[in-house]
Amino acid sequence: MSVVVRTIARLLLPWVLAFGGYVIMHGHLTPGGGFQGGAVVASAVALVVIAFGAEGLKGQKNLFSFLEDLGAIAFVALAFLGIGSTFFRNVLAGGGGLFGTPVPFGPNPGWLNTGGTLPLMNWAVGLKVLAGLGSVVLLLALFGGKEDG
Amino acid sequence: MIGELSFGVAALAMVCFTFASMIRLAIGPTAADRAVALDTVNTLVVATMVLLGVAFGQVVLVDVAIVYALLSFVGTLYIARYLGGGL
Amino acid sequence: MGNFAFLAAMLLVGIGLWALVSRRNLIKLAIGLSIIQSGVNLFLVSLGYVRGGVAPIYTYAPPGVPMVLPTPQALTLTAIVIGLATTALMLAFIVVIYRHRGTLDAGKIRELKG
Amino acid sequence: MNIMVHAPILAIAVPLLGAFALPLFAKVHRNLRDLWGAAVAGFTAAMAVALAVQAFTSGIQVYTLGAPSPTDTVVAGGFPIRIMLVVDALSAFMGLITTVLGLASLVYAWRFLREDQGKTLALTLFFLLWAGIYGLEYTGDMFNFFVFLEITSIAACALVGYRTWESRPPEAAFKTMALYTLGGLLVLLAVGILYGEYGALNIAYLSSKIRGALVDKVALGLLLGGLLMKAGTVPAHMWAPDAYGEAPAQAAIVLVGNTQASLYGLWRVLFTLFGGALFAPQVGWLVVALGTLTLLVAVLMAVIQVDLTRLIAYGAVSQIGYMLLGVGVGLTVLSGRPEFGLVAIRGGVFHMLNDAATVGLLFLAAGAVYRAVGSKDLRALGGLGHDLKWTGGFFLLGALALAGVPPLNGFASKILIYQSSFQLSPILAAIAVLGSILLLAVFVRAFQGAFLGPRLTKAEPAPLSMLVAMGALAVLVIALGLVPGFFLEHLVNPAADALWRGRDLYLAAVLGG
Amino acid sequence: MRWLRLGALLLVVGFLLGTAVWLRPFGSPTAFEMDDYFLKNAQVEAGANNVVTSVVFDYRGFDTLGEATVLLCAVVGVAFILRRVKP
Amino acid sequence: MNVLIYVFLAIGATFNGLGAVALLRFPDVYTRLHGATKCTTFGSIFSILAVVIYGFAKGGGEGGTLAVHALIALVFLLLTNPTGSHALARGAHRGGIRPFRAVVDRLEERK
Amino acid sequence: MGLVTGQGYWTPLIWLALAAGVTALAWLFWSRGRRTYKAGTEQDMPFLSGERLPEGVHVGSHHLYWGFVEGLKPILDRLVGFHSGVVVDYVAWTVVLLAIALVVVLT
Amino acid sequence: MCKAAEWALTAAFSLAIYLLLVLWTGSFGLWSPAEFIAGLVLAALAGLVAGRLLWERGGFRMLQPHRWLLFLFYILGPFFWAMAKANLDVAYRVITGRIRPGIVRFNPGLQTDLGRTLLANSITLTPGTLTVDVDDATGDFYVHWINVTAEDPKPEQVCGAFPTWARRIAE
Amino acid sequence: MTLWTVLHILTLLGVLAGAAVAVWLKDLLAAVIALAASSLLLSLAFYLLQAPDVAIAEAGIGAALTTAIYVLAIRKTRRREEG
Repeated sequence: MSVVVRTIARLLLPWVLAFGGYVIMHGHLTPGGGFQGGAVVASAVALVVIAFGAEGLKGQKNLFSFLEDLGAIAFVALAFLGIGSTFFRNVLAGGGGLFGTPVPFGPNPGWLNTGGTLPLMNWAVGLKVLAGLGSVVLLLALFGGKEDG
Repeated sequence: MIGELSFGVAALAMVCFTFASMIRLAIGPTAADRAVALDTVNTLVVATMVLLGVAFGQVVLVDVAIVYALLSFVGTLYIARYLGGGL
Repeated sequence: MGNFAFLAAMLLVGIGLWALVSRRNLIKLAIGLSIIQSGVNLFLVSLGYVRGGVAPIYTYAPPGVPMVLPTPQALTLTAIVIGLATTALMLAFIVVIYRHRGTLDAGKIRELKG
Repeated sequence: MNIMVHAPILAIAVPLLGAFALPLFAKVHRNLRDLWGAAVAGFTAAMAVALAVQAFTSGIQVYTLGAPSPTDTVVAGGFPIRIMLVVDALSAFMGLITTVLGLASLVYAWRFLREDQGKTLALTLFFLLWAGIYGLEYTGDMFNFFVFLEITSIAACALVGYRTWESRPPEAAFKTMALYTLGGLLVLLAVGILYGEYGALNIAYLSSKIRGALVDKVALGLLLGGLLMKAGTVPAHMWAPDAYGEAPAQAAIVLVGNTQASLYGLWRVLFTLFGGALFAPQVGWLVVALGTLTLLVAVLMAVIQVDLTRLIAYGAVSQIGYMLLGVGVGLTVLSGRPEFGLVAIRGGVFHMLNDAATVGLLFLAAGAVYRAVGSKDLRALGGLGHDLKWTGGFFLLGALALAGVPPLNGFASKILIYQSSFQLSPILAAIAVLGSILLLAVFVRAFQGAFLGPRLTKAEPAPLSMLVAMGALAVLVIALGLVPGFFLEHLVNPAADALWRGRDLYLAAVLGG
Repeated sequence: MRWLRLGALLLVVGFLLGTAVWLRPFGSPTAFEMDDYFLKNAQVEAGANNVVTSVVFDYRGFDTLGEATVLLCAVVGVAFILRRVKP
Repeated sequence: MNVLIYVFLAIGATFNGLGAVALLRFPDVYTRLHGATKCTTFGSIFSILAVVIYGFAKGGGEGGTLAVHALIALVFLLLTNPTGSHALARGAHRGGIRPFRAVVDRLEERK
Repeated sequence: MGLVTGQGYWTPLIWLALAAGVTALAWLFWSRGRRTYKAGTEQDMPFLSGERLPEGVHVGSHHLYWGFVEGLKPILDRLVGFHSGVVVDYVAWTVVLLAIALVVVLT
Repeated sequence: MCKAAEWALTAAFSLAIYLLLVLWTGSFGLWSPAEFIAGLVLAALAGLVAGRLLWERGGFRMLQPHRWLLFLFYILGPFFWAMAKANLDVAYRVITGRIRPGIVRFNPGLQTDLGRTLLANSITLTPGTLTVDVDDATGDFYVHWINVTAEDPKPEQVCGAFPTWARRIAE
Repeated sequence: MTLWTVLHILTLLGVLAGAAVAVWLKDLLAAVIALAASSLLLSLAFYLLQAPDVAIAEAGIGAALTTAIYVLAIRKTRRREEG
């Protein structure tokens, strides 16, 4: 693409990343969450692919698959955290501690350190989704490329 | 304070314009015309979403517009690049 | 006409089915399935709507207003990602089929018949 | 922590975890990956078997995900809000079938898959598919059922496209994928309709609420359409020969398990969700008619096949017809509950087990043939019995069993179906017997064409791990044939009872009281 | 054949539209005790302001696990289908 | 304040409508892009500015969040919209679409 | 070990005993057969409808049941026509199945 | 050294964006420690990812504050005015349908990527002009002009004082 | 017929129109563009149904990523629907 698109893509990249992080991190307070934020960040990958070409990201395929497995394992591990009572039990919520600040009922401005395992799961799913969707775009873009048979 | 309804009326106008753009999307002779119509629809929908965020009285809804403004750009770029024969 | 959202969703499903049975192009097939997916998603979300309700988010929510039902939204969220996954895999198959056959016409891709 | 309490979820979550971690282990070392896979598979199988023992001996197992305790199924007010896994005798029975097929597939895949053809990814997909089938069978929630349906669809289709360097497998995979996606969407639509009417997703709770309005009937129709398609019933069975025929052998037998899980979902919908009696006669007749049509059409198509795996695939589709016939007869007479209805359901359910073992054995043998010769075309094969003695023997055994030759297991379940369907209508029994006879002819032809005659090509015998997998299934086939009463009494009867009059127990286990 | 498939299509779509009409009125659910429970208790039980998130990750977390699995399936499947092999 | 919001909303709606009309009336891709980009961007700026004014006037956490997020949406629009148009025009030209009744086409001459 | 089918009774052991008896009978017949049989002469040539087959030819399986397939040709041709290999047709058949299910359920 | 600087600057940029987003969230708003720590972590990651791409070959020219002020002034002043004129112009042409289109070339003599981008986007949003292509090597601008008055125009004829502004801001 | 109902019906009509156009057009790229527009309006419909989570997901996945992978797939195959 032309210099205009490349420059704008460059400029937009921190915005997209910060906004995707915001969407993931505030998933339990505002609309959004792991999937949506992951999709936003994955579209950053798509942006880089379209603006700078897929060849530059060729070496990152392994990284993406690693991150995806990591996210999936983290998600299952967080689900296993509650197996003392049951699988998927939200053991951290409401009990004090880092993510366990209790929330009163009714409209409120929201605090980041609530929600028990939910923010952590958001992160795990976000990691997984961004790596997964990013690598889908990357794989489709790289298929049939120059060296590829 | 101003009534939220006026924002709703403005949003209604935007949706009507979106509909008008959809006509170009349907009849546009070339794919490029349709892509232009898509771009217009994107912008209009972003404006609609911001206005409706006020009209519904929920600030958290504005986040959707931001995502929208960001991501429709990516779609447009893909279409434009394909039109130009790159990719 | 009261149920216009349900009607629109079902019409979307109908348009998708029409695409499936009347077009003979593989990518059109994928597009038709995407449209059905959209219709089903729209149907699910419409099920949760409560007249005059606000989004089920307590951050800065206007007090004293009913909220729409959250479960259909959660289901739709899942369904959307599933739809994307399906679409991606189908397009990958289409690309591979095109590489082997050089065509996207469903009427010509019939090595497996009988 | 009592591990047995958590057995239902461990049987699903552990293979999922195994699949997630498999690529990471593969990056470290191949042997580590194999070790991890074996450990995960062993643990999963142990959990499934233990769960089955528990379900058969001490009744329905309920596991509520995320609740303070696994048995906290309902909140104050008497309605369930969380996803739960409900394992009754039928689910446990299906779990056993899945376990057998999965283990056989894994052992077979050990040497069947080649490293340079993407073994790690194939194993990952296999574990995902396996876990998905378990989830399909154990879940007690409609939307969760849909999610697992999609998992199995996607994983199965990806596995069907294993041989991407050939032109036929991607085509088969795409066709399967299109139909599976459509079926899944129909199921989702039905789930949406049910949710809209009753505001719930739990099968038991929905079942206690459903009153048979027009909208419910549309939902039932959509569920029937989606699940019958996924099971491979005749007007929409065309994906099955393609997918079975082009999939590698180790994937084909898990696909058999997948199909049977869809059938299980159909039984669950018809007998538990819709209360069985509600629409029983005409829906039962629909299932019977489609089953009869399926077995006839599939067998007739099998007569003219020249591709070995495709021929077996048509045979497998015809077996689906027998299962539909058996359970359909039971469904038709469910409201009156005469004795032969239960016998028919037993026959249908028993046939699922027999079909899994037999068709699995046949597919594995055909896979060994393909590996040895590199061709599946019956016109080019011949005389393989000289080199592949064991494989030929296993193939013959499976063929005879599938055709229902008396001492083997196929006959044991088919006779139940014949006799009970005879009491409903003699024509059904006649068509069923005709189907069996034609099937025998088909498989005689296949065996003669592939294994008998002078030696045409030099074939390399199957390696040990593949023979072990086939041997295990062969032992199962012989055991099921020689002592059918034992299996019937301890495995099939509880499962059939769960269909026949187990709905009240199911509802009581979930909703309490 | 052509008429058969057209007739079947019209029949199915007709039934679906009939369902849409005969379903409960849009905007006023009749059975919502489960959702009511979520709206009342999710904030206290799961500690999240966004009820949808608490449904997605807590009450129906298993669905989300399945969905993540579907995504992994699709990604592994795409990598599997588009992989380079030497037959 | 109220008057300002009304005026801004009216300007925004007018220019957005103008963009839609331009999209329908102009003869070819490039001229349509002219209308679509300029008018809708300008109109959206005013619409969003109305929201921003409303948010700041409302004050408090809610209004502030509204205003800032609307501003961020505006920034994204200003960054992406002309770039998208430029990419589309470039793609269209490379794809072989010639400007309608062009008196001069230097880009074509370059090739 | 056996199983009750509602009208009858089936156990494979009886069948096995019967099979053993038949085998014994067959062996009896075989043992009293012609003594002049010699392996390797033309006596063990395959006999197929009176045709003398050349050595080393395999009767392909697709040649079996030729008459049967010919007789059923109208039906089989129509069935093969249904399995047309076009994915759109398959989807259409699924829709037809769905329509059938809906009609049956709603009656 | 340069890499570390890029990383740090990108991280700071991302942190600023993040804090802008959460300005009024929570009971403490911007100064909630939780938000701040989360923003730091996020910014570090974003810097790691975007740091390589954000900066144009080690040019930290845009860090000088007077350029920001100029940019702000430019956006609010001449640019906004030109944009308003542009819209009236388009309105006029929509109503009358009087157009004389063409693609012209001119060279404003800008060197940096950012300057070219700024000028291109300004041109796109202002009267009667639309950037179609920018030549990477020579810096030629190809502009679709809706009312061609000169076939080989000077930059001033097409876009007024914008090149000067772009040079002042970005070079 | 309140204001919201009118808005809602208009949006849904837009979605239906986009979907119908996507099926109708022979040019696959144009069909994908129409699908993207339909998806965008569907996101607006979700927004009107007070489902911002779903709207974000649909915008992110339907507008950007689905378009991207469709365009990539068309790029690897062909653009015209033959026959």
